[in-house]
Formats: sequence, structure tokens, C-alpha cells
Amino acid sequence: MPTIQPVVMFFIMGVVAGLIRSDLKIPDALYKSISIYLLIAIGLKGGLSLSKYDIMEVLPASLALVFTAALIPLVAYPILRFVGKFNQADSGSIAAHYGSVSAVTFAVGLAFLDGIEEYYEGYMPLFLALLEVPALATGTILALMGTSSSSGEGKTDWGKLLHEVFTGSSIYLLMGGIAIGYYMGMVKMVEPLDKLFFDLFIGALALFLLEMGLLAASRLSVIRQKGLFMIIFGIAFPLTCGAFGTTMGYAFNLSPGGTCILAVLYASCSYIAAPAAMRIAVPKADPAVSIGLSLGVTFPFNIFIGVPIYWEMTKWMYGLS
Amino acid sequence: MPTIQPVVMFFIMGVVAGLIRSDLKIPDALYKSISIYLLIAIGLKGGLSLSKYDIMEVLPASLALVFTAALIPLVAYPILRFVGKFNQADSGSIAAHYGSVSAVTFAVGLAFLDGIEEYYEGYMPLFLALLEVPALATGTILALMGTSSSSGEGKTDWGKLLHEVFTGSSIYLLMGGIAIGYYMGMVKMVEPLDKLFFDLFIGALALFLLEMGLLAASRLSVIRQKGLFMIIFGIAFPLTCGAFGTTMGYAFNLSPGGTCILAVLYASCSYIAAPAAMRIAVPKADPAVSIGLSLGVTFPFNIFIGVPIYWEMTKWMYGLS
Amino acid sequence: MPTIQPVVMFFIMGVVAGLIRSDLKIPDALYKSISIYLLIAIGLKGGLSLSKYDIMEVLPASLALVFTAALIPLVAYPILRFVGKFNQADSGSIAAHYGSVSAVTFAVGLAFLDGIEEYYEGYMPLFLALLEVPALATGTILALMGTSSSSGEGKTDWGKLLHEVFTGSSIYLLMGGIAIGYYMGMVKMVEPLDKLFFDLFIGALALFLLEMGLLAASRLSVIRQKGLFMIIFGIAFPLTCGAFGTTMGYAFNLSPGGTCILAVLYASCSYIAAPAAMRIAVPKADPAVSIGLSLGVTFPFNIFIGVPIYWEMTKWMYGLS
Amino acid sequence: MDSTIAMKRIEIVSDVEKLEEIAGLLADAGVRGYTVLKKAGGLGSRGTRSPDDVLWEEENVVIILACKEDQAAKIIKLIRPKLKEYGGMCLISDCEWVEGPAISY
Amino acid sequence: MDSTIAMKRIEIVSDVEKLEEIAGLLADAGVRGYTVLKKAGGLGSRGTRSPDDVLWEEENVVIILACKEDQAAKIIKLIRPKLKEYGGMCLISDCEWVEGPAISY
Amino acid sequence: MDSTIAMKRIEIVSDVEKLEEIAGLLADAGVRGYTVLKKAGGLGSRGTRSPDDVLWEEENVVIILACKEDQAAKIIKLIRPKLKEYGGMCLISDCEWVEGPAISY
Ligand SMILES: Nc1ncnc2c1ncn2[C@@H]1O[C@H](COP(=O)(O)O)[C@@H](O)[C@H]1O
Ligand SMILES: Nc1ncnc2c1ncn2[C@@H]1O[C@H](COP(=O)(O)O)[C@@H](O)[C@H]1O
Ligand SMILES: Nc1ncnc2c1ncn2[C@@H]1O[C@H](COP(=O)(O)O)[C@@H](O)[C@H]1O
Ligand code: NA
Ligand code: NA
Ligand code: NA
Repeated sequence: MPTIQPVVMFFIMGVVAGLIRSDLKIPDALYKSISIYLLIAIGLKGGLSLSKYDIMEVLPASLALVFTAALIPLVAYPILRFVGKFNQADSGSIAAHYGSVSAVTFAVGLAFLDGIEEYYEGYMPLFLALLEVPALATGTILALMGTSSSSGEGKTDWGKLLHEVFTGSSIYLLMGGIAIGYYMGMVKMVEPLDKLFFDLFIGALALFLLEMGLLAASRLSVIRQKGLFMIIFGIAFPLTCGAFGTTMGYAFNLSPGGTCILAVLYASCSYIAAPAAMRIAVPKADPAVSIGLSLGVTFPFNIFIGVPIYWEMTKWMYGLS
Repeated sequence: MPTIQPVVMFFIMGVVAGLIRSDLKIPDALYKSISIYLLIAIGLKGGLSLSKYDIMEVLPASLALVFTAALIPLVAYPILRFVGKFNQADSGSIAAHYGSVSAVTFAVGLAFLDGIEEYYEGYMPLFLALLEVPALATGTILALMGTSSSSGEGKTDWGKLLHEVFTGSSIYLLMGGIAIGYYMGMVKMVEPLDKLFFDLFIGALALFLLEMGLLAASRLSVIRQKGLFMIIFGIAFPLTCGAFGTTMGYAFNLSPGGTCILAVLYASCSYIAAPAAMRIAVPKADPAVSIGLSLGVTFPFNIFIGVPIYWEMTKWMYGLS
Repeated sequence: MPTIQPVVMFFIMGVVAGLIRSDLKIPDALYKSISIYLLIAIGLKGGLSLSKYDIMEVLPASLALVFTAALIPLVAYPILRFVGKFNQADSGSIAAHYGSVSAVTFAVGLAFLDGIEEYYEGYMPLFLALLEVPALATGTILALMGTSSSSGEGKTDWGKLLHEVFTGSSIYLLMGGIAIGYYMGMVKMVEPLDKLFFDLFIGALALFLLEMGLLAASRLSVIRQKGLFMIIFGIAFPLTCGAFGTTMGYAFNLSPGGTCILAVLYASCSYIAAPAAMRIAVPKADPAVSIGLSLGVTFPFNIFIGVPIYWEMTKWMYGLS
Repeated sequence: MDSTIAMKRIEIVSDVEKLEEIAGLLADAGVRGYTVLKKAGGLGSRGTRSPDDVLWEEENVVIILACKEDQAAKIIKLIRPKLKEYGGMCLISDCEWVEGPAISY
Repeated sequence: MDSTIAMKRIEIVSDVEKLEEIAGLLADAGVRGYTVLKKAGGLGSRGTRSPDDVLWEEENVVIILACKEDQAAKIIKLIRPKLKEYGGMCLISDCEWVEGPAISY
Repeated sequence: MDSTIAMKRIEIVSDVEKLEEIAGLLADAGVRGYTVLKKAGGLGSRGTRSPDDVLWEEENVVIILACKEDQAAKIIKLIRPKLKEYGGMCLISDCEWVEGPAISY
């Protein structure tokens, strides 16, 4: 098993600070600034790579991946509803979280591959942006099926929801970063911007993971409720999605590195974009449950154990050693 | 025409986010931190350069430029008052904004010249600091001419105003930066500070422009009022000032790069120091108008179109091709 | 005498801004973010170095130093109590501040040695972490001696105090940084994190010193009360401690650089961890006095004059020239 | 107390997202002055709302408003249906406006 | 004013560190609604407290609460000993709850 | 309600830049307690004021103060001319101080 990246140790540092009730607090403004920075940086990197490809070459895979990602909640929903005994709203909402993606998990995946010097298609951030949305729609539909007819109040404002999702800052920053990165690649002017956006990326990620550790620690209590189910689901489901992502990457002829990243994307679970969307789409769902599950179980599992496992899966798939 | 710098694309990204009503928000603390950083960094760079010159050599040009900059509002005022039909207070205040300078426009100008690898006198930030103030005085006098006698209340507290202007954080950070940069040059210890203040400059400028785009978008509505006049004035006036600056630079034997920067300074319009000063000096003036004009019209014009034009003017003046 | 580091000039820039009542304000979030950053960075650097040593080799010196640091308040207390005429609570509290250490003074000391390219043992940050706490206990005992028996209210909640001190964010971030740095050294993965945490260190320190100058200026008024005594104590006491630290470093066979850093540590006076601890331990002590003395007298003395003097002391001790 | 005018003090708490809409309503009612405090949290029928949670920000706003009694009645009429829709609360109490500052009620 | 209910308005100021404990007490008293404003400063028997001083932060919290009179009496009884211990203040006044939003008192 | 003392509640809104001066006046009046809420915005005779606009910050401060009636009269007398100069508002109402915390009025 490859060594754990030092950067993810900052997550543990945050969790421990939370558990021993240290007075350590990351200023809100720093957390928000870094999340803006990370999304732009991921976008720039992706756009820059994309400029070296023929968009037409990337398009078919993109569309297929978007479509299949939308199906993930269809698998998650029945498990949550009938095995986990969650109510309809929560089941749909959690399913949407798992269908969507986490940019930070993605970033940890990139850091992992960079650490072992493995090549991957640079346009992966495009997939990150594309995979964020479709599952949110599926999850919302599942959460609301049948309810809208019974009461007028429950009616979803799809217009507002679409606006929220597509103008939501995470998607917007990613897409904006991709556009500017593409332009940078086209005019071949990368130089002075790389110092902030590329060189400092892992350092910024470290500080972000520290705060995420603090957040995760403060969310752990929710897991006690349906403890066993939540832990099993929070680990087994991303593993399944990761295997599915590996297969898809292989099927679409991605490089091993790209396949691993795709597995990470499928396995990752949103805790920023999805909660924001579900708040509007499925106000009856309890955010504490979905965020707690996502941040308290699946996120740490993915960054410490999941990522290396998806890489092992990929190597096995490609017959590498 | 030379290619547009990728860094200014972040301004567009901000404007678009504002127009589509994205929920993207740059934390206040980040905006303020970056503006502190940019001013110090500009100052340090300037002071470092200045330490390689004989101050006596720079002094005459400095004084002449300061004096002429103070005259700019005398040209702007009658146009605003009699063509634009603004009231006296607004006319004086807007004239003061255009006579003063914008550090961010200046920074974009530097980035432009760095991008095309054109030499300029390194002490330009000194001019930035010097040109900020004089026009504020002229504009204030124009705004208040005749009014102070009629009513006691209208009396300007010049002491307070001078204190505000000279201890105002933008001038203070620039001058402080110049002083420390000068010291760094003298003792030849640049090394560990350059990493933060020089290498990351353009990256920080990118994030700042993103926020400025958001701010500009939120200020656009004011332009509707006197739309046509404001757009024409907001473009034609900086062009005139730019031509004037080019002539001055040529007359004072600056290098072509230095001349272009001087044109940028004359053409630039303040939206931080001037509003703060006018709030005290001319409280009757409506800040929405002057900030809207400065940020919504002249700033974007300058960074996208003005800077390359001033460079073309300069090349024409020096007979370069 | 060696040249003053440019970075400490930022402290003067802050003090002057405060004295001329500039409207310059460093956002709280920036101040807090940088202090988190500095502590982690110091820790990482220390941990990384430590991984190259045999911990058993470092241990005896560590324990001895911790023990002797705890004795410093025993010297400070009678001077404050009987010469300075401070009350018991204030005397104990100030003694605790002087016994504890200041991470920023430490950082300036490192920058000084780096500037003159002098070697020092890399694990010094470990001493920084270790020396922070013991004197707080001694100072607290001195402050409370005899009082707890007289009134029930005065009873110190030692459990709470210990928790506060050991989970306090400054110790936690240092120790966490040391642990992760140690791990980085072990797995030999330093590369992408060094960009943020090592390269930008001095730049971040500059911004921090700017804010500290502002803070110091706002604290100066307190010195007027017992002006002469406070100025003499605030200078003479760290000098004494510095001489003591030099002797200790020599006795424990540290390198000259390491000895100088140890002198800086002994001479430095806490203004973050100590006030926080004393608020709980000795609520009757007036924080304005101890913070004013620490930040308004001893801190500036140390960074401008003390550090070079401790280096001269060290050179004299080792017979260097 | 002399030089004071008997007035009503209205205190509205609602979601910060509704502030613009409420301000519009107040403008319609001819209100000329109010004070706004953001970053409020609280407990109510929809559970706890906290502006401090970076992952799930729910921010309330407190609007304080002094006006004459008839004006108050007008405001309440306009605001009541909105609060019914949004949630939040609205309190009225008696107060005295101290004359001195420019009239803004 | 019609469609209003006479109620009590309670305003508690205390150290922000005590907020959790006070919220617990209010929950015990069966309170179903209150509003919280943090980052407050002030002057009191323990001197000036200011949330703006980065070296020495002392933050107060203001809790505003509307409830029926009997409920108010219950709350006061529970909160009084705590405030005695912590410091701070607690005021009660009369107010009218404007009917409309969901009942949360 | 027993164990309460009838008092006056004063609520002052003004520009944050004036806080120091107002605090000085209150000290002159012998005030021993007040609570300060910064980052307030609002509408008044000088138009909208908002602490959120980074280019044009106009921040109000809300000062809440409980005191005895005679003290209140004294405060009003001192504060009225200042508010006339600065702008803002000042409201007084009746309230009950809940005994318990240290006396700071
Ligand atoms: N009884 C009450 N007293 C004070 N504030 C309340 C009360 N009820 C509701 N609120 C405030 O109104 C907000 C929204 O209430 P609700 O819509 O009922 O969830 C809460 O978060 C509280 O800030
Ligand atoms: N008379 C008062 N009026 C308003 N607020 C007060 C009053 N007395 C105390 N406070 C508030 O309660 C906090 C704590 O008071 P104390 O425990 O007396 O120091 C102060 O910082 C003020 O914010
Ligand atoms: N009628 C009112 N009710 C509540 N607050 C007010 C009222 N009038 C003025 N204010 C507050 O006082 C501030 C300054 O008012 P002014 O000086 O009239 O512009 C405003 O921004 C409001 O925050
Ligand atoms: Na997923
Ligand atoms: Na200009
Ligand atoms: Na010490």
C-alpha cells in the first residue's frame, strides 16, 4: 500500500482538535477564501489541460459519464429507504449527495497520483464540474415522488432550483476557472498565475483539510443515531461506486490515472453543493444526517483508504502491478 | 493588438457572476487583505527600484507630474457640470475621482508591460502614491466654490480632510511599502520577502479583480440614469488623460514603458481613496454616481482596451513599431 | 552589529500607523489566519528536522530546559512585587508571561540567523512548544499563594486551566505541526507543502508584524502608569534571561546558532498563550498591564535590539568573532 | 420625560434572504427609518438557525423600527401575510422617541 | 392593534461562552423560540468587554425572547441563579406578538 | 413578577464612529452598564447605511442600556444635543430589571 500523503494528516489534526475540544477555530473567511481558491485552481488546471485536447474527443465520454452519474441515486435510494429505514425526503437527499461529487476528495485523489507520479488526463476537472449536477436532479425527484400531488405547499420551484444549482458558486468557480485556464492555454500565458494557483495548491488544501477535520468532528454525533447502518453504507456504497467508476474509465479508454480519478469522483460524496441544493429542493430533509454521513464517514474513508483502494482496483483492471 | 492578459479575465468572471446573480461572494476579509497586500507589494517593488536611482534625479519630474495631475479636475469639472448637467457637488467629486489614480489599473498596466517584456522605470509606484492626492484637493475646491460662504454648515474641515487623505490606508501602505522596499534595496536583503510579495502578485490581483467584477456588476444600474453621457465621458475622458500622460512622459524623458505607465496613471480613475476623501470633503455628492462611473465604465475600459491603446500611443510617440 | 532584517521594519510601519491614527486596519480573520499559519509552519519545520535526529538525544536537554524555564517566574515575581509595587495577582501574571515564550520573537530570531546564514539545530520549535507551558504554572502558583485558602471564590479550577493550556490553539498547532512535519520527514514527502509553509513564511511574518505594530501602538498608553519601572524591567529582564539562555545552550552543547535561539526563547515574553491562560488562572490580574508590557516594551526591544545582542553574547561565549 | 413622543417600537425577525423584500414592503408603507442587525441566529418553529455553521448557514435578520401608532398599524397589515409565509416573528411595544436627531419615522 | 397577543419580551445579555448553557436552560423551561445576537460588547460590573480586541476577546451575546407571562416567570426563575453566577443582565418588558408567523413561543 | 425592579430601557442608534464619544458621555452621566451591537445598518434621514458594502462602508451601532428613571433623564439630557448633531435615534421604554446578576446600572 502506498504511503499516506502528509496533506491528509491535516484532516486528522482537525478531527483530534475537535475531539479534545481545543479552542482552535479556523476563521470563516479563511475557510471560504480557500474554498474559492481551490475551485478556481482546479478549474484553471483543468482548462489549461483541456486546451491541449480536441474538445470533440472528450465530449462523448463526458456525456456518457454525466448520464451514468445521474443513475447512482437510483441505486442508493432503495437501500437508504428500505434497509436504512430513512424517510423518503432523507433517502432522496442522501442519494443526491452520494450521486454528486466532492471537489476536496477529488483534490486528494490528484495529490495521490501526483505523489506516485502517475499520469492522468488533465481535463478531469471538467468531469468534476459535469458530475456535480445530474445526480442532484435524480435525488430530488426521488425525494419528491408522489408528494407534490398531495399538497400544494410541497411543490418544488424547479426554476429556482436550476438557478441555484447552475449559478451556485462551486459550479460557477469551476467552470469559470476552466474557461480562463483554457484561455491561458490558448494564448500560452501561464507564467505569473501559476505561482498562486498551482504551486500553493497542496498547502491550501492542507489548511482546508484542517478545517474539514474540525467540521467532521462536530458532525460525528449524528452518526450515533443509526450508527451501524450509516457506517456500513458510508463505506460500502462509495466502494461500489468506485468499482463502477473504474469500469467506466476502463470502458472509455482513460489512462490508468484518469480511471482512478474517475473512480474517486464516483465514490466521492458532496457536502457543499448538494446540501445547498437540497435545502431548496427538499426542505423536509434533515441536513444533519446527510452532512454527517458524508463528512463524518465517507469523506475520511475516501481520503485515507478509498483513494489507495481505487488505485489498486485500477491497477488490477489494467493488469498493472 | 497584443493579447489580453489572462489575469483581467477574472474581472469578467466576476461581472458575469454578478449579472447571472450567482451566490458567489468574496469574503470581506479576503478583499481587504488582498488590497492591503497589493498596495504593500506595489510599494515594495517601487522602493526597491528607487534605491537604485539618485532621488534628486527623480524629484523634478515628480513635482511637475504632481502639479499637472492637480489640473485634471479643472478640465473634467466644466464638462460634467455643463454638458453632463451634474450638480456642483457631484461634478467636483467626479472630477476628483478622475484626477486621482487607481492602484489596480496601475497593476494591470505593469502586468501588461511585464507580459510583453517591456522595460519601465521601477520607481513608478512613487508616482502612483504622489498622484493620488493633489487632484482630490482641486476637486474638493471645485465642489465647494462659493458654497462655504453661504452657509456655516457647509464648511469643510480641511484639517480632518488632510489627516484622512495622508493617513488614509492606501497612501500609507504604498508609502510604507516604498520605504521598506528602499531599505531592502539598501541593505540588499530582498530574498525571503519576494516569495510572498512579488511572486504571488498577479495571482492575488486575479482574486481581487474577481471581486471587483462582482462590485462593478452591482454598480452598473447607476449608469442607466445618464447612460449615454456617462459611457461617453467614462471612455473619452481617460483617453484624453492617457494622451496627456503620454506627452508628459515623453517630455520628461521616461522610457517608453514608463511613459505608458504614466499614461495609465493619468487615465485611471480612483474608486477607493477618492470616495473615502469625498465622503468627508463633499458629503453632498452622491457616491453611487462617481463609484458607478469609475468602476462600471472607466475601470473595465482601461484594463481591457485602454492599457493597450496607451501603449500604442506611446509607441507612436516614440516612433516604435 | 548586523543589519536589521527588513521583515521587522513592518512592525515599525504598524506602530507608526497607530501613532498617526491612520485608518489602516488588518482584518481580524487575516490576523488569526496568519497566526495559525505561522504556528503550523514553525511546527512543520521543527518536526521535519527532528525526524533527522534521535529523539533520545534531544530528550535530556529538553527536560532540563523545561525545568529551568519554570524557574524564571521565581526571579521575576519578587522584582515585580517589591520593586515594581504590583499587587500579587499582577506580579504572578506578569512573571508567567515572561517565563513563557513568544512564537513571533522566535520566528524573528530564526529569520535573523537565516539572514546571516548561521546553522542552528532544526528541532528548536520543539523547545518553543515545551517552554510555553511550565512557567505558566509557576506564575499561577505565585499569583494565588495564600489566597485560595482565604476565600472559596478564589479557587483555581486546575482541571480547566490544564485543559485550556494543553488544548490551547497555539500549543496544539505547534505540536500538530511538529507531528506532521516528523511524518513528512519519515516518508520523505516534503515537496508540495513546502511552497506554502516554508517559502512564504517570512512574507506572512511581515504582515503579522504589521498588525502587531498596530496592536503595540494601541497598548502603549498603559506604560505611562509605572513608566520608568516598566521600561527598565521590560528591557533588563529579557537581557538577563537571554544571558541565562546563552549559558544553558552552551552547557547543553548546542551549536552557537541553537544557543542564540535558546537565548531568544528565554528572553521572549508571551502575549498570546499567557494572557489566555491567566484569564482563567488569575482572573484578578489586569491583562492591560501584562500585555502592554510584553507587546509595548519587551517585544520591540527583543526583535530590534535583543536578538542581535543575544547573538553577540553567544559569540562571546563560544569565543567566535 | 419631556421632549419625547409616544411611539411604537416594532421588532421583526426573519430570514436574511427576505430582508430586501421586507425593506420593499416597509418602503411601500412609507417608513422612513429602521435599523438592521444581521448575523442573528435563533430557535423557532423551523428549529435552530445559526449563521456560524459554514456548511449550513441559516442567518436571521433583526429589524428594529420606531414609528407613530397609525403607521405601525399599516406596517403590521402589510408584513403579517409575509411573515405567515416566511416564518419569523414580529413584536410591537410602546416606546418614547427622544426628540433631537432628524425626524426619520 | 388587532390580531396581537399580549406577551413578555425577555432580553438576556451574557458571556457568549454561556450561550450553550443558557440555551439548555431555556429548553428545559419549554421555550420554543428565541433570537441570538453574538459579537456584542458592553460595559458592566466586570468592566468593558469587547469582541473586537484580537488579543483579549470578550464577547457578549444578546438573547431576545418573546413568550407568555407564565412562561416568562418560569424562565426568570431558572435563569436568575445562573446570571448571579455568570454576570450579565436580564430585562423584561411588555410587548404584543403579531399573529401571522408560525407559533413559536 | 417578583424580584424585578422597574427601570428604563434606552436604545440608541448612531454612527459607529461616534461610539467612543457617546461612551464618554455615558461615563460622564455615571452609567455603569450598557451593551453594544456593531455592524448595524439601517435607513434614516441620511438614507440607507450599510456595513456590508466594501467600497462605501457606513456602519451603525446600537447601544442598549438599562437604568433607573432619574438616571435616564440625565442621560437623555446629555445625549440629545449630540444626536441632533450626528443623526441616529434614541428610544426609551419601560422595563423590569431581573435581580440576580451584579448591579451594573
Ligand atoms: N418566541 C420567539 N422569541 C424570539 N425570537 C423568535 C421567537 N420565535 C421565533 N423567533 C425567531 O424567528 C426565527 C424564525 O422563526 P421560525 O420561522 O418560527 O423558525 C427564529 O430562528 C428566531 O430567531
Ligand atoms: N445596565 C446595563 N444595561 C445594558 N447592558 C448591561 C448593563 N449591565 C450589564 N450589561 C451587559 O452585561 C454584560 C456583562 O455585565 P457584567 O457581568 O456586569 O460585567 C456587560 O458587558 C453589558 O453588555
Ligand atoms: N425610525 C427609526 N427606527 C429605527 N431606526 C432608525 C429610525 N430612524 C433612524 N434610525 C437609525 O438611525 C440611523 C441613522 O439615522 P439618520 O441619522 O436619520 O440617517 C439609521 O441608519 C437607522 O439605523
Ligand atoms: Na459520487
Ligand atoms: Na487619473
Ligand atoms: Na521567556
